[in-house]
Amino acid sequence: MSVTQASKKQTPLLQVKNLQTGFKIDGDYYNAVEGVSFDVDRKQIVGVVGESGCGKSVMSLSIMQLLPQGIGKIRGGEIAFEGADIAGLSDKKMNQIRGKDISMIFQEPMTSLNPVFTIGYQIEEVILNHEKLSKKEARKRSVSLLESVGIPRAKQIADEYPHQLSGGMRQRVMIAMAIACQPKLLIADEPTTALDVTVQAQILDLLKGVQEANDMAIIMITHDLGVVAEICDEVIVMYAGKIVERSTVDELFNHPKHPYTKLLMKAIPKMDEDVEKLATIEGLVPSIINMPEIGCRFANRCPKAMPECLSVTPQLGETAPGHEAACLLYDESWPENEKHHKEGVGLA
Amino acid sequence: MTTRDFIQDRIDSLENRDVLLEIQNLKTYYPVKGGFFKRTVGNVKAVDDVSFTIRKGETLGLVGESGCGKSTTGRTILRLLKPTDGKILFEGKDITKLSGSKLQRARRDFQMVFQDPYASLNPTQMVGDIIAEPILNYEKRNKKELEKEIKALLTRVGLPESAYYKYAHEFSGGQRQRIGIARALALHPKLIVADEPVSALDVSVQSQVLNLLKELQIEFDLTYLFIAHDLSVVKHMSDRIGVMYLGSLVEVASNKDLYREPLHPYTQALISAIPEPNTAIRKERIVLQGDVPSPQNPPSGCPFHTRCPMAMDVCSKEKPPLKEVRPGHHVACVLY
Amino acid sequence: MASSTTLTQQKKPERSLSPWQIARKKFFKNKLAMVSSVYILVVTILALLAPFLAPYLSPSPDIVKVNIGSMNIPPNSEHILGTDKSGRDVLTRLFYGGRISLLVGFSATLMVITLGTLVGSIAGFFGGIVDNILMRFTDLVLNFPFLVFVMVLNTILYGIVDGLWVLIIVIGVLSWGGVARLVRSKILAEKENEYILAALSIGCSPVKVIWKHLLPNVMSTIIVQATLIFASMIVAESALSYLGFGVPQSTPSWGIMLASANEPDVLQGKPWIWMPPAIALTLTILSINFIGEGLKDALNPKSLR
Amino acid sequence: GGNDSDTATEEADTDEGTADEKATEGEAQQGGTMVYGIDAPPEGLFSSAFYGIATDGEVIDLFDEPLIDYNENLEPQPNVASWETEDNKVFNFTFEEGVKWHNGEELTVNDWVFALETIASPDYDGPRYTNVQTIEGAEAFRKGEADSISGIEVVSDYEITITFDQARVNNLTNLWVYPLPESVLGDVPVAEMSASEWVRSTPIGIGPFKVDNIVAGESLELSKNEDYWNGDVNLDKIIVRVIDNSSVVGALQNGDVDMISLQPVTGPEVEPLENVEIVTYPGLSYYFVGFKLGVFDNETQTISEELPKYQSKELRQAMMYAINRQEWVDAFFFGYANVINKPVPTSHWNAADDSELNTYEYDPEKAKSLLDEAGYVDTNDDGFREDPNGDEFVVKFSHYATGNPTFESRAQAITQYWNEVGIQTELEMVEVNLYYDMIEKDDPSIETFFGGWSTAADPDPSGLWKADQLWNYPRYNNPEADQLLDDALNIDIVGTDQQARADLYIEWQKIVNEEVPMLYIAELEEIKALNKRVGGTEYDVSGQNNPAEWFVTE
Amino acid sequence: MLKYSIRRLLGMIPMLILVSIVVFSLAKMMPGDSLSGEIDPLNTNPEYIAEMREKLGYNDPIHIQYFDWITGFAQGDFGKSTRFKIPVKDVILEKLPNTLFLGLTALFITYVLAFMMGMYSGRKPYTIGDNAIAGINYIMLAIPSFVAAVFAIYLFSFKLDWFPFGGSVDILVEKGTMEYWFSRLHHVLLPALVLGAMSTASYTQFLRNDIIENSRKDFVRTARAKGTPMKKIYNVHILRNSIIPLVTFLGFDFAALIGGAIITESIFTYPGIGQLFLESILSRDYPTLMALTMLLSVLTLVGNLIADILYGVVDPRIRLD
Ligand SMILES: Nc1ncnc2c1ncn2[C@@H]1O[C@H](COP(=O)(O)OP(=O)(O)OP(=O)(O)O)[C@@H](O)[C@H]1O
Ligand SMILES: Nc1ncnc2c1ncn2[C@@H]1O[C@H](COP(=O)(O)OP(=O)(O)OP(=O)(O)O)[C@@H](O)[C@H]1O
Ligand SMILES: [Mg+2]
Ligand SMILES: [Mg+2]
Repeated sequence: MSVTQASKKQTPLLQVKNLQTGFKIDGDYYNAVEGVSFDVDRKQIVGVVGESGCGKSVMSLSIMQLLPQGIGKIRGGEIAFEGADIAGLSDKKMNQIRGKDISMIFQEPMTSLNPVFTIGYQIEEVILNHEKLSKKEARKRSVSLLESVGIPRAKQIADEYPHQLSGGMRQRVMIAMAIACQPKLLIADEPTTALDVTVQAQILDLLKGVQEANDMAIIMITHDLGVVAEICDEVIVMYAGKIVERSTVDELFNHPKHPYTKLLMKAIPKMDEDVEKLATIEGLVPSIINMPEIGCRFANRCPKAMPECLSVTPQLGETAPGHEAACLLYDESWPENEKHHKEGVGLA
Repeated sequence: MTTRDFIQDRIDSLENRDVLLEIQNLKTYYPVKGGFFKRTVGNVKAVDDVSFTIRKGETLGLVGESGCGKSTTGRTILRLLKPTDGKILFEGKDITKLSGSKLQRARRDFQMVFQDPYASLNPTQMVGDIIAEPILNYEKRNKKELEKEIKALLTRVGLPESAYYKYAHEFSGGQRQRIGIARALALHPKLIVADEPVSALDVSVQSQVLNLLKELQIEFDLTYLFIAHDLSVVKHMSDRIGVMYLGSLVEVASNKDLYREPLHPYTQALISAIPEPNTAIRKERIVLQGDVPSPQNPPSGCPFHTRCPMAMDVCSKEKPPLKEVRPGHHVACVLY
Repeated sequence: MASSTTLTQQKKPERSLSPWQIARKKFFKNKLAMVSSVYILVVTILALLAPFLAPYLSPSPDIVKVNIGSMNIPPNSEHILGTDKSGRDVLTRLFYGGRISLLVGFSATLMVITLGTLVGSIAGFFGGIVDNILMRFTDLVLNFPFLVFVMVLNTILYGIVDGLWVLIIVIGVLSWGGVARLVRSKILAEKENEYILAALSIGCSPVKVIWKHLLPNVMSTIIVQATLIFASMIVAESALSYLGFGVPQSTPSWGIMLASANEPDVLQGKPWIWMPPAIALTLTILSINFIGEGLKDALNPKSLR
Repeated sequence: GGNDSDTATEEADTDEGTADEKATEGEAQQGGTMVYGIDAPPEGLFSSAFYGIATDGEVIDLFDEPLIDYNENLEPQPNVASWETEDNKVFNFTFEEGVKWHNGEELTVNDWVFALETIASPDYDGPRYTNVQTIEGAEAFRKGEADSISGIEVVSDYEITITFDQARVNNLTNLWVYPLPESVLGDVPVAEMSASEWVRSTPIGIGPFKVDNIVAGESLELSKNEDYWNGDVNLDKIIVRVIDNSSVVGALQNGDVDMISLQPVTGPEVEPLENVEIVTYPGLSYYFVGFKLGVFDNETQTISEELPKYQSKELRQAMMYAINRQEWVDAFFFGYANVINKPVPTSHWNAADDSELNTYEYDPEKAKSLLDEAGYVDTNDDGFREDPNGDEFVVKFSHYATGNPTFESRAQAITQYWNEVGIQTELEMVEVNLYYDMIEKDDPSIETFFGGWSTAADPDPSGLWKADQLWNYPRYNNPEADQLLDDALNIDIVGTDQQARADLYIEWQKIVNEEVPMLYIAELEEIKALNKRVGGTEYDVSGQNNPAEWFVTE
Repeated sequence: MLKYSIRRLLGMIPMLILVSIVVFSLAKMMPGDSLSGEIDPLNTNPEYIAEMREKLGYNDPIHIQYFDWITGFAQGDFGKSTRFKIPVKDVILEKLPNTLFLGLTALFITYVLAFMMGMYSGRKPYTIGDNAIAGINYIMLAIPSFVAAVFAIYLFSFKLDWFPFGGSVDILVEKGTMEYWFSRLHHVLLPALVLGAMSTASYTQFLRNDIIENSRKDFVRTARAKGTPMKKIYNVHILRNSIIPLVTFLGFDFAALIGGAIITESIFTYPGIGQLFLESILSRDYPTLMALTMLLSVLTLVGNLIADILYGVVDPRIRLD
């Protein structure tokens, strides 16, 4: 008994292994997420950062199996939730998990709510989807949920329509909906990008609050490193469908390893320091139809790129305890590794 | 010379330069139409009594939350909108009342860079034509020469010459923004209003555009009104910063002063709300309550008093004027 | 840096395509639309060449002349599609009929589109009072029940203006309202785009803004609408002719030819008289609709962004 | 058939059973329902005093009947009423007794008086005043100068004397002979009568069937009048329903309709149907091509101006010879019309026999030589003749246009005939409502025009031919001819002798046949399609027999 | 909402006055009058016609005629039909129920068919079923309604004998009975199908495209993330959004159907407003013609109003006040 309990404790809440997700374009599948593996522990907040188009959303939609039907498909890998593989579940089975065990909120609070149903109805729906409750009880619960996410006049608001609310309020409604069934994992896909900073601060506060109150884990997708620093425990940096670096927050911000991470950090102006010139990353994230087959996907934009970067695909490897990076520079099996360590990687 | 010194230098030198643009008590209201006969039933007070000056070669940053009237201010200055009240003086000339061809002629001197790199370029025009159009609106030019000039300009903003023959849809957001910048530069204007030029861009691309704008400023001796909602970007770009809230300017100060010592409670909240990409400094945040009120019926008195943690009774009664409380540091708050 | 640029360089076509060229390419790929276009093209050419082809088509190439001796002949080797109740060759009339039907459709569409675009773009761009007046006027026109007014107007103008043009003018004058509304709403939406502000800020005059910036961008909508209107104008012509309010009887439009189905003997007893125009008409409408769909797909602005 | 002297009609009848034959076949059966088709929606004015269109008239004929009828020679016959007169001015009428309205009230002469006074009333809004006008005192009554019509004298419930303002040969045939039920309408103001319930939804009459039910604009249900005064009624029911032209053939074939009038064009389609029989009988209308010879002044009621273009008789005759009327009639009327040479329907007793007239057989050569003689020769070798002065000569031919496409082609055919003899002709199709207005107002754009007239039981053509008549559209002005027409009506000249009258009309016909102020084209036959199960029908120029005699076999 | 409706109704008045002026002028400009066709030596004479012209006021000054007409009109007196000799109102009221019945049946058929086909196609786009439906729709759109009508009669009435070929009801059935209504339905079905075919096709395509578009919306993703089954998402979330534009067509359809009935009714000899209209033109029955034209204009305006009100009802984003 105690053994099983112990082992259960050790199973991460979510285990993604070698996830591959592709899109059908002109008849062929192209992978937007290529071999992504990571774990999320209970009550952990994992941040996912990266430029636009690097596969953050696709990865999260894969977990929820909400990829556009007929176009997007999980083409390989495992997704284990509480130890059970959910990657191959039917839509019907998935419906029992979505909204109950795993829920999700999205970037655009404006369009993510159905404009023709009341707020109350939309929250009730998730409750009624998973619990045998009367409509009345569901409504009562919705109102208290609305109150818990800090919406004033909750009773009234429940009868109003999304367009009558501001962006911040709508995002609160989304959160209320997401936590309605006390899920164990919340995936938040850029929940604050569309909001103003002061409202963003409110929402981040709220998310932290509900995370603690509900003992949830959160996958926080964002491209704002500030947000990551603010609330995450762990960070995943993605580039072109792959994880290039993974570490705890403190470690990442203090000792970034991958050139991509470093450049990202230096590209944003900071409040507390003045720089005349910001770091830039030339070029663009390659589109999924012309991803390099082998080699480092960042190589053609990397200021530190070596000729080998084009021919050798770097693997995610531990560079420090709890810190992994996928770069030849940190690959111990790579012979020239030494030299670069000495030179140091970074920008002049 | 370190960057810091350089900036200080610049600020000092700017003090002595001529005023390029002066805004006095500018008001821009959007009428709200209603009823069957489309009568005006109210006003959105998008810009409500705003005054500031910009000196030649200077960058004035404008920050504020969405809907606070930043774009409206920028557009009114360029006279793309008709001000409801107030004065706009450009190089001492009053351009508030200009219209028709006079206005068209005056527009030569001020140009705009827009927020949405997708919507701000006409998809049916060739890039070359997009950039040539402002010039051809004012001058008759030899075709060959013009093409050369434009290609030079394209190179300057970091685009290949071949871009001349392409269409906007073939470019990424950052590249489009460069095209927009080239268009604004084509007439060698004195003032450029940049309305959130980077907020639609990814961080990596954002830094490219910011760098470019900075380079161009020095090269062409440009004056910027730089609008953004991201305080750190504004701070990076500007010599002085104006903070707007609900149509009003609540604080104007030099970039350094504003960050070091924000005076207005709103500015303080704004700065504290910005998440820093640095785990070392976990600061105490001031989380404001509630939302920005609607500009259609703004609160009486200080527009911020409904959310202000330090609000007092007077705040709801009188709208505090913008006062210079420190040298070069203006704030509109009864606390000072 | 140099190496990185070479790395970024991707294979791209040398000559870049304008949005119109892209649309054309997409359109050419649409099989249904292409087949339809070919059909319309063939019909148009045959219609245009009708006077030259007529002598080869039948022994009675004159479309006006009544041939009492050879009335109501079923299709045979001389008259491939037979003759009608006036002894006129059906095939010849079919070609000539296409001429009139297409001419009416085309001219009326041109008129509708021109008027509608003019009113719509002025109203949309200037807004305010101009918009208000123009749109009230448009409402007025839209409030006239179409068929009703066409009949009444056509009766009034009968004999005053040359027959064919009466119909064109009448249906043109009565149908532009919808286009005006559509163009106006499109212009209003398009006006919100920052490139219009940009055009104003670089010193373009309002006329230039409408002409060079707004219209090209609403053009795709207008073109698609034009195909739909073209189809509906052809239908309107035939329906009115069928009811006796269309083009003059001596003008062999498809509608006029179809009108003979009105007669008890023709409908059941002489299908060769009314079937060909019915089929030609239906196929034409079908083709135009397919072309419209094709254009809609090809011109979809989303594909550009 | 039923007509004695008409060769053309018999020709047309050869392949079909004639009406006379039809009447003798089969035994009359009692009971059954017949469906009677009408080709246009009735307007719903189911009263002979008020109706406007022929379909309403057809329906009325099923449930009402006149006091006086006509035989196959269009001579008046006593029906409900018989008459006596000495001088053609004063008439004594005697009614049958026991004739009942459908509401059970008995018909008396008062109902007739009521009808006459209604029509003579200034408030009357129907078109029938001409039929009452000639009664002495009608004019005064209409002007409100008298409370009653002085010429009407009720003798008893069944006897009445009517005095006309003057003796005329056709006083009786012109007289209004339909009573109105005073019992029903007595309280209805004249002005409201045409809109009243009685006219529109519950009409009654004295005929063999009564109206049970009306679905406005589409159908009626009539049932046997058990109290019919004039013998037994065979059918139980008649359903009247609208059958659109385009559906006629299908409806006949499916047996959805038992009896319906056909247009000539439908005839050939119906002929092959096995369950349907076609019956034709002479009609009373004719088609012509008129020339505008002058201009009428409506103020003075005279022809005020003579138009020169078509004054040449040779030209007009040539244009007549040029037309192959037989071919034309066959092509556009499918054998259901006959070529005519005079403006009087052949079935009329006063019609001239073709042997007495120039028949203008198709003869293009004759036409050409006539034209040559008259000076219309091609002087500039353009293939068309110029007028005697050597000027361009273009005939403008107008025809009315409706939705019917055959109009254009039949008009076109006529222009072609003329073109063939070298007369350049232009065709103009004019919208039908505009057309008669333009003709009536002598619009200069109308030169030669296609037209058709129907005639009444009385064959007097004065209203359409005399120089002082608005409806003399050609503006034909021949005092000699006018005099003949006057004489034919003059009781002092012709007395009551029909033959004397006929002789004058024949004289007149010879003149207009020679002068051709209009080109006489064709007279139409009436065509009825009958399901073979229908029996007891009989048709002649005066119309159908009494519906009481109709029957259906199962 | 009530206030809004009243305000809109009042706002219609100036438009109606304008329309009435246009209608009146047009009627006056039409060649001929109701008496032009009455030239008939059998029964009448020129004097009578001149007299009637005077009596009917055809010789009054134009503005007086207009004034008389419009004041009468405003009071519900549309004049007397020159053809039927009864008040126009009665003529119209006699035919209107038929047309309404036809129109409503057509509308019903249209919406039922469009919903069935559109929802199927929208849920399963690019499948065989969808393509088949699209094919049918394209053909329905392309065949002119009069050709379809003529065909329908030929096939369904004469060849198959499924439907009667004309009229609105069997005269022999007793009014008010079940049989009577059944007969009316039987008579109206074929013309209604033909009348509704065009809109059925376009609504089906519209609904299909709207469903496809809506199914790509963010809120659908949200609903899926909540664990809502696909079926419910289509039938509730998407449909509710797609209904909005469709329902507002209802208002416009109303006037359009009556306009379209002109052709259908005359081919099916269905005695309604459309047929009445056509015959009024042919017989120059101006009082009826003008009243009908005005009626259709009013219907168009009311249709627009209904459309707007419906919009407000079905779309919570629109507030009417
Ligand atoms: N429906 C789709 N069809 C085809 N390709 C797609 C589709 N959705 C996403 N992709 C591709 O997958 C890649 C990853 O997209 P994804 O949306 O996950 O990026 P992201 O990191 O979330 O970016 P953002 O920050 O803009 O949200 C992109 O290259 C994108 O073009
Ligand atoms: N054309 C318009 N008509 C009516 N109101 C408008 C119009 N444009 C803007 N507004 C309103 O004016 C206010 C100020 O708008 P403005 O666009 O200037 O804000 P902003 O600070 O630029 O916001 P953002 O950061 O979203 O661009 C807002 O409340 C907005 O809703
Ligand atoms: Mg994303
Ligand atoms: Mg803005």
